[in-house]
Amino acid sequence: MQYQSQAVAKPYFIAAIGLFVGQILFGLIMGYQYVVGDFLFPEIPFNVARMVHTNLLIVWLLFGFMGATHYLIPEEAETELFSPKLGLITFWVFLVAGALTIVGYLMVPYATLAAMTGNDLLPTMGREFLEQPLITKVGIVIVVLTFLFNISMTVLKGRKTSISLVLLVGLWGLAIFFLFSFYNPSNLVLDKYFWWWTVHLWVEGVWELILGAMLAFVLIKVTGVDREVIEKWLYVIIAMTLITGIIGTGHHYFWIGTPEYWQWFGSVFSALEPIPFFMMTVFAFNMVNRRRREHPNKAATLWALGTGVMAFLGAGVWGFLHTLAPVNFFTHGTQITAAHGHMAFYGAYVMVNLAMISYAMPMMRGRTANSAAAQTMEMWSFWLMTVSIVFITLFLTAAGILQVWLQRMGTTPMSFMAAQDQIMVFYWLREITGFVFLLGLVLYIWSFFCKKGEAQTAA
Amino acid sequence: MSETFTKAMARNIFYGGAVFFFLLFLGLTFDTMQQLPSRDHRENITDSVVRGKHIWETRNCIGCHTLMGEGAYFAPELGNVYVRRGGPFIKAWIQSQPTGVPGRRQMPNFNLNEQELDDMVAFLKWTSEVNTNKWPPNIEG
Amino acid sequence: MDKPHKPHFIRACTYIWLALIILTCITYAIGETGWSGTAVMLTVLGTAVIKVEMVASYFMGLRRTRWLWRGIVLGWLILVSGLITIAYFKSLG
Amino acid sequence: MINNPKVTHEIHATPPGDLAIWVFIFAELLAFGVFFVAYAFARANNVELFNESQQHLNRTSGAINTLVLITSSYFMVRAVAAIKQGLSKPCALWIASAIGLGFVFLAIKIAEFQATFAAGISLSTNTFYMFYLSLTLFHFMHVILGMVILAAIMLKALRGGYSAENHIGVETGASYWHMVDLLWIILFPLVYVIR
Repeated sequence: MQYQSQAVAKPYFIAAIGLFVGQILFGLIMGYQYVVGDFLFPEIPFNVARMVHTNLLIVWLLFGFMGATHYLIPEEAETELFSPKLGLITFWVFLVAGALTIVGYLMVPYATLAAMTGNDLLPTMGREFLEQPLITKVGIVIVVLTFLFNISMTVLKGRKTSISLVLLVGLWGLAIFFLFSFYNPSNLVLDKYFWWWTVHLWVEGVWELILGAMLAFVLIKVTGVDREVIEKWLYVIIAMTLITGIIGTGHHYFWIGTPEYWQWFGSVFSALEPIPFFMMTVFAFNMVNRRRREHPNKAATLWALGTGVMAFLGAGVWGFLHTLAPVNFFTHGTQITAAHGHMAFYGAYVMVNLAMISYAMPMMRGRTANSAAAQTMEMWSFWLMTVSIVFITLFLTAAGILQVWLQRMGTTPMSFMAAQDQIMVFYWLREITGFVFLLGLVLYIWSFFCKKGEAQTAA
Repeated sequence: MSETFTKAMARNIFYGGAVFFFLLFLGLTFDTMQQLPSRDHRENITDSVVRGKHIWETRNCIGCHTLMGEGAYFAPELGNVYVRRGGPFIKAWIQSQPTGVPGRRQMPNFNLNEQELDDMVAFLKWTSEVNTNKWPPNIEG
Repeated sequence: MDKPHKPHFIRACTYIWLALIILTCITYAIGETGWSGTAVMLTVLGTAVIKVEMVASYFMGLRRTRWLWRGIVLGWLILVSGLITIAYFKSLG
Repeated sequence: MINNPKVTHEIHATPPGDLAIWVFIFAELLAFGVFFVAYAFARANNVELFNESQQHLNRTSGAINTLVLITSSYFMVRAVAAIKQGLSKPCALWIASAIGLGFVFLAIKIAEFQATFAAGISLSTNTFYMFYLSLTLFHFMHVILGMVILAAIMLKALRGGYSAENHIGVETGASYWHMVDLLWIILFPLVYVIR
């Protein structure tokens, strides 16, 4: 670790993994509620469990991004953080706000939580992924702004590399598009239209910039390929991301009341969205093959390569599966969407965070890489988690296809619940695979505490 | 690749492409905003519909149901439930929850009064009348 | 070093330019007649394909590069015009 | 050694201009290609509507615009030829004339759009007009972006920023401008002529 202030990233990473475990636990609860409907009812109804699951996902990914930024910006800008203290304050405020929100979801009925937190003042609650109370949303804005101030000042006073610039554009974009979550008109169509400006332009827009910057950083460190080549590829990839992703928002505007031309624009441009992910995979493998050094941290390399592949599979291929309007007409709002969601989030954003953590954590503990034994354990956790996500996605895709066949097609379609009963077997298989994923995650955490073998401190 | 592929050009294409397609996106958004009034019948948004949407949000219905296909996939699509079941059925169903049948998916009882139930039905009625390009494929939603 | 010689491609491109003008006028004329049918469509589409190939090879200078680059544009051109032709036959059916 | 007047036909490894622009060109060709094919198959589903609506298009202005763009494209070829001989001023002049014709194209196009919108036609009138307006507006914006690029290159050329040895910028701008022309060469017959 070249700069002391990079240590600020450590609590972020630890909190990120902690929340990740919480997310998976609630995922397992929900998975079981799919097969045994009244599990934990009425203490934790499904909608509360889901809120916790999705909000923990987004918050832990944000913690991961902020941790990664605190780690790589000082190294990129070749200067200490503007204010490490501010970095830690931001961490604690964000953690407390997040924890309180989750506790609020679990302890108090949602309607009471809304009344308590001034939702009548400015109603922003009750929308998917944006269920946070108003005070939490305001808290997030404050946290993100102080974080951006701290990071931007660091970059301003230090070396400006393409990676830090791209990361800053991604983070500032993230902050700006989050502001749309405060816009909640009483016209549902307008509400949904701009809701996608937060959700889609995050995960298929600025988050891909953050993903690109983080992956480029890890690849430079792990492969030693010179910065010029990697940053060239980075710019081309994120150019393609925004070229296809911005108008690609159209694939959410097929059936929510917006005019029909969106079916053409949305289909055409979102059909091109897998291209940047394909380029990212070719880029990752290309860099690793042309590596100039044998970095002892094999696990981080595996995570970086895996990110490219799984992001292309999950976001690219599984996205393309149901992005064309004529197909989406039948698969919209079915388990196919859930299948894409799981693999895309895991492949693109979970894995790049884990790659960053598995690269940076040993550095912050004074060694270049963990011991061979620890790395083997980490690689086991990589395969366990990745393969189980692939199976979860396959099971949900099968469930989705059957659901479409039973409920959406033909002259005598089944009712929703009747169709759900027919696909129960896939939900059982998904739930079992979920436990395998949890095993992989526990193994990942354990690998950081594995004492066997001596840590490598090669230069 | 050698000097024939410069980072500066790639960066220009990134900024140029992003601005270009965001402008195009704003243009399409502008046109959509012009077309929407005739498609979503916003003139039918009464106070009751507004209150209904507020109830829909503060009970986090989106946590189990989908609305126009977006939301959670645990419970039926409600974008066209007014057409599928009709107002009275919806009110009776909400009041009669949870069913308590062991092993079945349960919906909490939100203890909505008569006014709130009418508002919810008004909101679901308005939602079912939005022109969603003939989605969902059939009445089952 | 003496003044570098006049690039050889100027004269070629001038002829190409004239050819493009003429082909455009032909397409316009066909359009004005209002004819329709497969033969007319193939002529018009064929003209467009030739024009695009001329622009790509001469104006864009792909003639003076490796076959790969010219192949990409030509491949794209054939694919798009082929699909348009298929769609046209489908519309007749 | 004075090389012979008929220069040997040496093959470059990469197309003229910066390779990054070619990635962008291929992406645009793909996007437009998918739109052209989508137009063709949409037409196959409702031939009468497309043929009938196509009558209302101003084919003359479309044809003139094709000639304008082809000539403007030719000017850029001359601009590249000029800079290859190190003639910065003539190169800038050629680029300026190319931009001039670009404005002519925009003017004709705006007149055509005004007539269309005045007739109450919009993106949602019918499928044909949706495609016609989407394709032409999408191409229209590419012409504007192309002119911005050409303007930047012209200014640099005027300042003598390019030379016989180093003029990759001019070739980059020229390649993009040729693509814009190339797309219109397909768009015109497909939308205005084929019935």
